[in-house]
Amino acid sequence: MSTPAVNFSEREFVIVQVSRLLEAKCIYWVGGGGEPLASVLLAKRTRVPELQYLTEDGVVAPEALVPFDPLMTMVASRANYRALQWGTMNYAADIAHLGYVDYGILNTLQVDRYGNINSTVVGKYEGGEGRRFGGPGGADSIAALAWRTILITDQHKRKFVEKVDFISSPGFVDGPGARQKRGLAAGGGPWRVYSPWAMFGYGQDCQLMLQAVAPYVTVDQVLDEMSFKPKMAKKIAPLEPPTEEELLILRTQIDVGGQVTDRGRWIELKDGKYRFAE
Amino acid sequence: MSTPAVNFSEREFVIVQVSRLLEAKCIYWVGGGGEPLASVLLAKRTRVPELQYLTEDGVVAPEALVPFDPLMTMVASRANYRALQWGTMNYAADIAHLGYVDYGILNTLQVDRYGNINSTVVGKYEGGEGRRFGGPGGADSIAALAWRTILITDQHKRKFVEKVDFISSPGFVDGPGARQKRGLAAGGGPWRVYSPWAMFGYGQDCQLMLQAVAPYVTVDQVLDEMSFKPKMAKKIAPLEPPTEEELLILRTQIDVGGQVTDRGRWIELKDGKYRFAE
Amino acid sequence: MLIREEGKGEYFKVDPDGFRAFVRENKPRATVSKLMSEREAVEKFVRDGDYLAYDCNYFQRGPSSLMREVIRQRKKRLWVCGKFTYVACALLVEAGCADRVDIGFIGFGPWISRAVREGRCKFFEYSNAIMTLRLKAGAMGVPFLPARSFGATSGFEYSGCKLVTDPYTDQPILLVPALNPDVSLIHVHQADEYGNARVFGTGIAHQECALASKRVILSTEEIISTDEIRRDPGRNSIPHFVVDAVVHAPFGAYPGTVQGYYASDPEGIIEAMGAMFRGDFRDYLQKHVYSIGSHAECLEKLVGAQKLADVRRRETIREGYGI
Amino acid sequence: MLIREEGKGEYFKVDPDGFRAFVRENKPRATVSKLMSEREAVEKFVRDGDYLAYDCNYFQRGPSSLMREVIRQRKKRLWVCGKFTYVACALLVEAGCADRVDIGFIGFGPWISRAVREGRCKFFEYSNAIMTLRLKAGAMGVPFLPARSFGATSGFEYSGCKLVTDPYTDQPILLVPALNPDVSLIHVHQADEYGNARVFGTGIAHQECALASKRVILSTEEIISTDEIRRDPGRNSIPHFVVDAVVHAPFGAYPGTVQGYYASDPEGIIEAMGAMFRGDFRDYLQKHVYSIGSHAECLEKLVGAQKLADVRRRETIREGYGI
Repeated sequence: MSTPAVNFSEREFVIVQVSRLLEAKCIYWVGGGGEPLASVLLAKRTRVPELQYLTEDGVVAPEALVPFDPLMTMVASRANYRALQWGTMNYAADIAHLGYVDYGILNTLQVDRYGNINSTVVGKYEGGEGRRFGGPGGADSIAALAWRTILITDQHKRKFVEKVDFISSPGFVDGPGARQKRGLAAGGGPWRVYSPWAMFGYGQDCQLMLQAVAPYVTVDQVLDEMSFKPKMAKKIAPLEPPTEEELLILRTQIDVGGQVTDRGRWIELKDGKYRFAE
Repeated sequence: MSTPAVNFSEREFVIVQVSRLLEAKCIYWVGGGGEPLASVLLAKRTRVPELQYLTEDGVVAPEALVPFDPLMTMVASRANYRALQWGTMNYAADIAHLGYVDYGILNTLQVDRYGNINSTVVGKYEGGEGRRFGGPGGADSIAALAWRTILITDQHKRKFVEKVDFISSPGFVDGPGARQKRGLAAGGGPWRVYSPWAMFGYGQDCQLMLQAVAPYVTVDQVLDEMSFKPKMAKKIAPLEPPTEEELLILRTQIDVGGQVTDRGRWIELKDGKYRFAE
Repeated sequence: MLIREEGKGEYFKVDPDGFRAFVRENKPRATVSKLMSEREAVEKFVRDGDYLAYDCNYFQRGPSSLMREVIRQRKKRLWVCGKFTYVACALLVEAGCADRVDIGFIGFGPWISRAVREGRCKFFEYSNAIMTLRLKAGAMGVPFLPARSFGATSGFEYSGCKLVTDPYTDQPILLVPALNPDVSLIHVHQADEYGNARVFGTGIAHQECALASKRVILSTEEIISTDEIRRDPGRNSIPHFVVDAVVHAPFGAYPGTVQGYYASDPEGIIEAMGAMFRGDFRDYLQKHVYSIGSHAECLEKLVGAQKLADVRRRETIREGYGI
Repeated sequence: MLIREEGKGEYFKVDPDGFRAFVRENKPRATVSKLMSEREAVEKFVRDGDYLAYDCNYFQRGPSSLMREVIRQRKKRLWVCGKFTYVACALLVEAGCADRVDIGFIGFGPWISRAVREGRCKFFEYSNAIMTLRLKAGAMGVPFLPARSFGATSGFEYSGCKLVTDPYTDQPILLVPALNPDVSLIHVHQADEYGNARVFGTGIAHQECALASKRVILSTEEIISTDEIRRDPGRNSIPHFVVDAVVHAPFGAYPGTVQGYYASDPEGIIEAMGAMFRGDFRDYLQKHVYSIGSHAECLEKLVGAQKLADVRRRETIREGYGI
């Protein structure tokens, strides 16, 4: 029942990785759409049907009817189907303030050594010279209020930077204790960063630490696609490839149109090894 | 259609007076039961069926089914029947904070020269020596947040005092400007005090002013039942007696068991004059 | 934002981080059945010395059967949130269960002054809406909320409120301390076995109370399926993960009313109010609490099928109550 | 309660007393019919220079037809509450209607940097939940609310928030300034002619937005009777007295969805998103706004009966939407 896949995209890989972390005994606050929501929906359809999540519009533990129409991941009937409760954005924030959100799952434009998230501007903020993006959306609340955050991004030098150009949503800011000094609750903060090539955690010093890599890249390749050198775990583990079963569900039930997964490079299993397809 | 009544109680008199003030173009926040609610219900059944009021449990503009079971003036189906909205206590407070409550209608144990309301203790607060009552309930919010308050109490020396033993709900505190210094909104404050014998207003100096008396008492009788001398209006007007029509509705539809009205003395019309019945 | 004045009343500790840590360690997120008897729920979740809140009151959609169970188990040193209430605080203080009460409105009578003089109970002064605002602050996970009332009262001096200078308008404004009760008792119309719950009609602060409290005991008129809960999510105001115990308690608000389900019992209300105004609850407690083992026994022996049918029959209004 | 740090962003004036005075003078309490056309509503209640908020967005139960009317009437110098939104802010800025935007999340693209460089628009930084919290403060009639997020961001520096010392815990805490928009646009499922309204499904901040705003224009899928409103008061979240105009606008959220009523139109959404990513709304505005006189004409000429039937048919879920 668990056949390693022979062909998958980078996005599919990362969605599968995150989906495997998710547990029935936790509550997740999921960023609006994209890989975070796909991970959750995949986990619900593979291992943990009872998985509970919130989104920004205050939906509590829906049994979403996939697939969705484009962008219809919130305030939409299929996304919110058969929820335990329908609330509002302030209600979702209340639940998170109270400590009920175990994990937040987010994607981002840029992340830095301390796990700070930039979704506002690449380049200089003032004067409109940088390239401007849409702002934190719900991510600031998730990053501040969930006990742990799981971040998803791509493996590129411009995405893993020493210091983000703008902190849209907080990681550990600039080190231990910094969150509380700026008014955030005790505890909480970044926990994992997933890219299609690697998985990172954080040490006691609140700094990003490489912990595992995908079977189709080397540690050096990962480090080459970072603007800074992260801390390294004592042992770098391998990430397990997706299974055919996981991909089938992802492709046929969740991301049918390929809106989320059909980006990035493709990987194939050839001669017993995973490598980028040509 | 408007026959002066020949026989009524002091309570009936005051309820009728207050009910005659009420207008369709205003929103009222009504203290929980007693004369305030009876006045509102009477106004709805006589002159202004479209009258809108709130109570503390967040009911908006109900079409209450009278009479009620004892104490069942809030969080009860007859009291809340066919409301425009069912809310909660914090919702009622929000509406009032925003300035939508034109008038609050309250009753009280004690009132003083500046319209401060005591419903907590008669006598000394500390040590339990005074006679203790139930606290402000919703009256503090009403007195602070309605644009104007209408207060109902009995005409007794111990009820009209120079300075209340305890400010449970604020009037003008100790004069112009005092409310704002203590964090209350601009404007607002006491507007009328009704007893079964008299009607008072307030001058620019925020002090109680006798404006009208009931047809069965003299100004001196009223002043005798006050612990301080109020300001006097230039002309003391007479209060009009209830009509038979008003009393019929009050007695047969609203206060059928006499729980609210069957206290105080009775007044009769004899030889063309109103006087206390023996 | 200078502090201009502060009340001198003792107040229950404001500790949003402590609440979060408690939630993280102790509140089960998984959907597990929490159905249990009122005895078990109160044994497990109400502890001596707790700050206890209840929604509504002994006469109006309140957790009356749970309150009787708290008294039956002779809980001690409770600090009670006494808002919008007639006899509940009197019962808890006179039965020796509570020794501190935050007052919004409580049913009065000779018992209060006696309790103060005898040192059996301390009272702290607020108002109904200020107490529900304190619960709202607790339910939002923040340490305080501002309000534009209460600052000009004597109660302020005996409260935990503060008057500060608003940094946005430079005007004085009141802050109320968040209230996160140790335990709350809430009676609802419908709940599933996990604690997802519905309340119909107006309310005082059921959602705030549920979210703000460390432990939550629900009693419910009806147990409904989770399937039914999921069919109309807009009706649900309490999510399962804040709830610790679900007690199936038909007529759980007796002698009070549950809007749309049954009317109050005027006799039962007059009996309780009479005891309060006389200042002597001994007979009332003996008859309604100590001589009875459970709510079911109370309904069976004291109330009887006839009266239950009667209070149901007298509640003629069904519109808007989801039935 | 010392101020530790303050954002340097300009923010819309915090003035709870001014709001109260406005309400007292200008908001009709009586139940008077407020039914009018979208043209009349926008002419009367949206003014150049206003702070404008809308609930949800152009694709999800938002007041899309009202937004097009605002653009059609070429309103100027609007300051917009840009939370949880894809194309709405881009449309308003690019059409020359808005020159300031408070950002939670807005659909991005080349238009933003261009608008900044050309001095056509200023952006102030918040997050979605911080913006809805600002509306909640406005809806509670208080000058600020505390929150435990946002303090540790760069956005804080470009916002109107302040970091103060909490007088209860002595820890740093964020304050957000209340937001009381001059006008808000809200699309609902059902309303009566006076403005008593119902929204089904999840929401962003419709109630907060309605209560917080000086003037409120509702558009509604259905006009229902006040009798129906009174039959299920627990479903009603907006009271008539906060509402100034009620516009009957079936498919008013088109090309977006209204949960339980109709699905979104993917083509219409892709058309708008495409314009945004290209950074050129001229054709879109010409076709969907300027060449069309009204929402009815838009449905008739641009959308057509076939597509309307289609989006209704594709919305297969009815459970929980009161139908």
